[in-house]
Amino acid sequence: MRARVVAIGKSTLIAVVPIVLALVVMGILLAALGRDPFTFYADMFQRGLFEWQGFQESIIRSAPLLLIAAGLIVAFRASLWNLGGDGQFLLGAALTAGLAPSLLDALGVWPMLLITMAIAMLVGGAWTIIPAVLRGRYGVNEIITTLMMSFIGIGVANVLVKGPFRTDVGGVARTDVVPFDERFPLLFGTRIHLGFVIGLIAILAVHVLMTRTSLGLRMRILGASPRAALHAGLNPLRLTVIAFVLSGALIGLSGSVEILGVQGSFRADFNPAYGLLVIPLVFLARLNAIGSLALVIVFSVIQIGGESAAREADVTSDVLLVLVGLMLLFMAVVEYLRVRRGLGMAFVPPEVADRLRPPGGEGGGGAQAGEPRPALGAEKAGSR
Amino acid sequence: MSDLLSQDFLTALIAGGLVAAVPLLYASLGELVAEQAGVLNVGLGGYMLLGAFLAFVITYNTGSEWLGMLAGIVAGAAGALVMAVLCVRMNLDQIVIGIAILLVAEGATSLLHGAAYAESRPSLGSPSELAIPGLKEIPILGESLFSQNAIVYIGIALAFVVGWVLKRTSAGLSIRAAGERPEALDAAGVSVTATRTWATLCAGGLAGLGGAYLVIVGAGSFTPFITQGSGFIAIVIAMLSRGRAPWTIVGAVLFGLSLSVATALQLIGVNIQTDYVQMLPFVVVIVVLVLFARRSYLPSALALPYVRGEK
Amino acid sequence: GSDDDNGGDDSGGGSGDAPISEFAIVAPEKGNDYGWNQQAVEAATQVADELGIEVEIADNSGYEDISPILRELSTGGAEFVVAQASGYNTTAPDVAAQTGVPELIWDNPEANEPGISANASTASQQGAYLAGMLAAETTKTGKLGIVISADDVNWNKMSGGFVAGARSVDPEIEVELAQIGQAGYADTAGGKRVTEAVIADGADIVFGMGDGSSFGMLQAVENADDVKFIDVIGDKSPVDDQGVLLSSVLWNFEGLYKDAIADIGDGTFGEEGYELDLENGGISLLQTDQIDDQTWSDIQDAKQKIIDGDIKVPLTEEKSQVDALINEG
Amino acid sequence: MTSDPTSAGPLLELHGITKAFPGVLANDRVDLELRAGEVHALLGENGAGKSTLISILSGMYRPDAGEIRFQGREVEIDSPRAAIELGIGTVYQHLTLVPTLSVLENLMLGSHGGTGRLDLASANDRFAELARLLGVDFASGARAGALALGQQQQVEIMKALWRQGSRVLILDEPTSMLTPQGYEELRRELEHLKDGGLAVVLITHKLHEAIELGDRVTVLRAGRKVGSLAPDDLRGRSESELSARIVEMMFGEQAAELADAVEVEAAPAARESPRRELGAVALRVRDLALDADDGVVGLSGVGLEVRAGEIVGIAGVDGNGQRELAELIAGQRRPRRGEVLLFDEDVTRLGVREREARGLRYVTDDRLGEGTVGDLDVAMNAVLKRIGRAPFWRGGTERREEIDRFAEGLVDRFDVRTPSVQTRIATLSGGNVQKLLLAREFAGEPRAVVFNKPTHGLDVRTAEFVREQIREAAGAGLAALVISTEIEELVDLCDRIAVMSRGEVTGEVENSPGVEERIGALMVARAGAGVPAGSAS
Ligand SMILES: Nc1ncnc2c1ncn2[C@@H]1O[C@H](COP(=O)(O)OP(=O)(O)OP(=O)(O)O)[C@@H](O)[C@H]1O
Ligand SMILES: Nc1ncnc2c1ncn2[C@@H]1O[C@H](COP(=O)(O)OP(=O)(O)OP(=O)(O)O)[C@@H](O)[C@H]1O
Ligand SMILES: [Mg+2]
Ligand SMILES: [Mg+2]
Repeated sequence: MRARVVAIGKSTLIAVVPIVLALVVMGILLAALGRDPFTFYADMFQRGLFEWQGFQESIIRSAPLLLIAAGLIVAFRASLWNLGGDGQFLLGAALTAGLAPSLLDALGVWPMLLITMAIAMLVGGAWTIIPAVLRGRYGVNEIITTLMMSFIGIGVANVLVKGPFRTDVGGVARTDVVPFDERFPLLFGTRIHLGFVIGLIAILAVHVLMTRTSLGLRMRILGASPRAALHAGLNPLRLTVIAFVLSGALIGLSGSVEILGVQGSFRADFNPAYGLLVIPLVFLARLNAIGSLALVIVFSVIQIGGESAAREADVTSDVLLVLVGLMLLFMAVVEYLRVRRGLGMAFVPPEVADRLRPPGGEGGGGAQAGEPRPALGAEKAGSR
Repeated sequence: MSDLLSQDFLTALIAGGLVAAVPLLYASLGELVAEQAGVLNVGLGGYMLLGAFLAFVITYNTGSEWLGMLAGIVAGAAGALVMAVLCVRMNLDQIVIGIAILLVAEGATSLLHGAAYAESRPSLGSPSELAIPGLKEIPILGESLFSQNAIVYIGIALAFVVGWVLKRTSAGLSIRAAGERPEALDAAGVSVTATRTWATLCAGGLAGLGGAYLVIVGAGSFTPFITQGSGFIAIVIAMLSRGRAPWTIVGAVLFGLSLSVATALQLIGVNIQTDYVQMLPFVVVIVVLVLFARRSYLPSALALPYVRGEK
Repeated sequence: GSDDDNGGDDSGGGSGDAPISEFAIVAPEKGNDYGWNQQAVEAATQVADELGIEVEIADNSGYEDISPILRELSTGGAEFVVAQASGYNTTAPDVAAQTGVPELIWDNPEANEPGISANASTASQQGAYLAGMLAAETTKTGKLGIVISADDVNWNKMSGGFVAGARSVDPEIEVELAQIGQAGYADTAGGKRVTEAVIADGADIVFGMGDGSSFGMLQAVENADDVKFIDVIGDKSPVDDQGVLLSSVLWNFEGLYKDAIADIGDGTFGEEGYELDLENGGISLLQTDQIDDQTWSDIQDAKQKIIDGDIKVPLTEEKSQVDALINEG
Repeated sequence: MTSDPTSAGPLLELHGITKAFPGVLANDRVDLELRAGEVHALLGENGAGKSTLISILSGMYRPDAGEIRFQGREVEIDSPRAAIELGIGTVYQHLTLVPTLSVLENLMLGSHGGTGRLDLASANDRFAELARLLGVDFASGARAGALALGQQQQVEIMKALWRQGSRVLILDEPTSMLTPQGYEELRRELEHLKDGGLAVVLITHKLHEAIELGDRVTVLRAGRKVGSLAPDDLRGRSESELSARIVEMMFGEQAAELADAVEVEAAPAARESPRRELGAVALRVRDLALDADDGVVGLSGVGLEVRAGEIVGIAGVDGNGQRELAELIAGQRRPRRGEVLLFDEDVTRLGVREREARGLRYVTDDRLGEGTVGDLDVAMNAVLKRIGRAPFWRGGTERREEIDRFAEGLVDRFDVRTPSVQTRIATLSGGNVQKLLLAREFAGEPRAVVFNKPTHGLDVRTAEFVREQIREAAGAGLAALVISTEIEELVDLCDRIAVMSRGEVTGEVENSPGVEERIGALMVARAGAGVPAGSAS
């Protein structure tokens, strides 16, 4: 009992320390800018966490991020660097927004929701096929190809919304708006929409997939050692395509959720670049789905609360970029110290941490003990 | 519409493309060195921004472009120093730290610019040119290619120098080994940490210089987020160069000129959406990769920390 | 940074006649851009001062997910919200409908909804027409350049007006247009590069539209010999140390905000939209000492004719319409 | 450096060296002394701590306790650089070449300490000098990764000798990949170096090498030094006598069981193997061809057959297409031409899993890189080739108890030394990983198994255990194809031996006394060029 309390206390401490450090450094910066850091933080947590309305906003913001995290985990676990999330996200969003109005007219709300989500997943997945095949068959590095496909995807989304999907209404190029009542239903009288549940299910499903199923294990093996995968009779091309398409589909779905839950329409040049924010989060959670869930929510709170606090303090919201950057830095540093000292896992509850711990891993053994660490090289060049 | 053959016009287009290419050239050249040593700098755009901002401040206050460029190098290298300490020495995750550096650099330069220069919006004036006599007299090409700021020539020469250093010197050998099989370098008695640290600083300094060029010559002033995601394009160029430094010239010029081509098409009355033109280089590269797919080679130990004796 | 308390306790504070005690404005970028955002923030502050009411300013709010901010402001005391970006024009009506706090939006004529949302737009082509006249009378090379940072409705409208104005002076005049990129609003280097190309192609007057990128355009103009710049929305005179700023098509949002607030008081808000134009002073052409008196009086004549309806300024919301107009010449 | 080796004091002394890894005491108060002009052989079973000890000497690991004296002076070797500066050159057990660099570049790596321009001319001279000395047959410009393992090992040795003026040379299992000729070269070279006053540490699992080359022998067991033989002890005794003593030191009282193994080591000769019943042709490959590619040896017209109950060996210098042949049989590669038949069924177009389900198995020689996934635990590695199959997975989800139970069975039967089946496999010693691989491939109903260098790097006892398993399985009707670079082993094990050279089978011989010379001849021959091919078939 006592030990348990100590353990929980310790891991909470570890989760909290980097945030506190970042807040302190940021506080000094705010003070240098002539702002009161205490008021700033009080506002931030008040709005993002403690105030019911604001907390709902945080949860709403986390919905697309959870889906992106789920998608990234699948790819990264298989050592596939899907850095093209923005393109996949925007294509999913553009197709959803572009097709939703006419589907709504023709078929009604639910069929529209389901069909647009399916299409977003298809297009997000399809957008990864070229990188997947080039990687799986010819070993072409996927960082380059996914980044380039992402730039192309962003362009295509814009071309679509300026062309076929463009509304007749004058003004900025955008799609017709899906009326608020005909988007995702809201949950239990809150503002939180169905998209959050979808995000939650996705990330939990990815957790089960990667830790409990044979397909997940196959992908992890491919990630850890492509040569071992070949030797064990796995089909690297097939697995690469499966992992990539799944990843792209989840990220495409995220775009759909953003439209059906929040935006209602897609505007030319819309690009929230969520991918860049989520990538470090899933790495800090060591590609673990549950840890990513916790981190995504923390960061949503900071974003929502921070926007408000920045306005109250009359500083531009650029301070949030600095704050988030500092938090990532400190989290990484604390994680490093944790691994060195063999402390508990940082961002997950201790009982979960126990289950996640690599079987037989002896505390130390480097930051990635038990987690296959993606290597960037096409394949670790063996001795021959 | 426009007179396509107007000499001034072509000169301006080629020169514009080159000016757009130079920041990419420096940044990708630096990144190439770091990648060869096993360090992936996702925060490359951050180094560029830091370099851009400090170069702007120094040039504006001293009036000296050269001091500004130097400041750009220092600022970019300072960003890379954080990367080197955290990722090379402490073996933290390169992707996480890289993104963190990018975010901090974006936020901090924007805040500082807002605090100091948003009201006055100073500009740096017309950059100097270091013309190459004789060559400059060649029509069109002469004006555009040989009447550029000296940094352009230095960049092009540097690409070849870096190529030579990587291939023909002990330092280059160490860098390549650090990215490919750091344990071999360690066993040979060369410090992997030192090698990677220098390579990372090199990426920072060069990217910072690229940023400096962007504000001093490219834009003539600093605006927040001025690098516009060119850090990622530079990473792509570095990777596509597959370790051969002179290829960064090709990559950077391809991307730079594609911007000029977009302008040129509009001015001669070809009304094509800029979306298409700007997608073009990426589409071309993807098509080339699909048609002539070959193992694109990245160093095996890229983005992996090295811990001596780890099993 | 104003106080976030409910307006209840100080509603009577400054003026008894203002229909509301607090309003808010959300703008996408920083309020010091010598352009759209600065004009909006300054106008809002001015209106609040005049009416003796509070204003909450949320600049630099970005374009991406604006609903949390709009909802927070709507539920946090503001009785009226200005959603000062055309990119907000689909989300803001939703938030207004949910919270019951009226919102002013841009460039979405469909969204007028009594008590909920009203649309604002500009007849900025009218001001650009005058700028075109000015350019045509000032040019020595007979070639004018237009540089836009993106395919933006307002930029398209003004480009069309500019071409028409210039042709009204000299039907043969050459005009060429170049766009920096899909969303090059902040691409300063791109602004400079494209403007340099336009100048090299012979233009000696550049009509430039773009937020941060317009500082790059200005740079290119400064670096060239005998080239003048016509800006839009704001007044960059304070930063024009080289004296290349010929004029600017100014937008003034003050009257617009005041009208909207008055309409809220009258209960007519949302019944129809608002428009900035030459007549209501929302659009005007900046007079600088670069403009000679004769030209200026020609411009004033034309201005009156536009107000009277004697001159019809074409409306070109799409870039293709602008291109067509240019090619007519 | 022409001091009289016997009169001088030790060049290098280790005292009380202790080094612990999590859960393992790899070195426990070990003493060792090296003298100029002597070869000090270091022996011990797999996992005894030999590599750890020399890694401390070469600056890779820092000891937890103990001291190192160099010429009587206490020194601190805290990095490989410090070791190199003392004149200690090391050939590590796991090769440390940079595969993308050329041989010459690998040799020059760090050699000048500086950062300046590479002196290619003098480097090429030095290469030529060492190449003559070691009898190497590759060019200095060859890409290191494209060389055969044996050649890579030669490069490693060159690297250790590269710096002139080395005082100590450490060789961790340098002969594991060398051909008999290569070994001869090495032996001559060591003599030469000893005369030059160099002190050499030689780690090997081959007792005859230790006895032949060593002037002094030290044996480690479980991290402790359990005994040593001084030059006086070695002189004037027969090899078998010495072997017996060493084996006893290495394995203690159980040593008696190993008499056979020792004999294989000490006196390589065909032994009387009990004749097994041969069944139908189990595995047949016909006319297999493969295109050469970077790092891949091309094959042309390879044909072989193995009957049920038969053990067929493939001899040849490493890197002559053996691995490619094995991968073609296993289904990891597609041939350009030719076919693979399993009990007359054409499996050429089937994948690894289908072949495996039909009883065709492959024990790879790359235990860590290919055979196992280092970050997974022992149990998962035990079912690596059965992922998704009942009873270990049901409905796609994993059934951990079933997997653990199965793995525990394998661990018991093959005596895999591991703390538990949940231990990360990368922390196991090489021999134990190999046992697990064998256990995995023997499980179920194997009908034909390809063994690629099954005893490479294993200590005598484990190696003998592995051979015994193969014999037993063949006795029970398995068709075994054993690839090995060690002729003695093949002679000991096989019924028939085929020889591969440059991607071709240059001949096949029935195992009979005196077969070694014929194999030797075939190893350098080309198919159909004079040597009577397939004298037995
Ligand atoms: N980096 C490490 N981390 C954890 N354990 C290790 C590490 N290196 C070695 N060990 C353990 O230390 C022990 C000694 O290993 P070492 O490599 O020295 O054995 P060895 O005598 O060289 O064996 P072999 O003959 O197989 O090469 C083994 O139990 C091994 O598992
Ligand atoms: N060799 C393989 N390589 C990659 N993915 C595979 C492989 N085998 C199966 N999968 C994927 O995993 C999923 C689950 O497969 P399942 O466990 O049913 O294997 P299976 O193909 O039926 O194997 P077996 O033939 O051994 O029964 C399959 O639907 C497929 O998508
Ligand atoms: Mg060893
Ligand atoms: Mg099945």
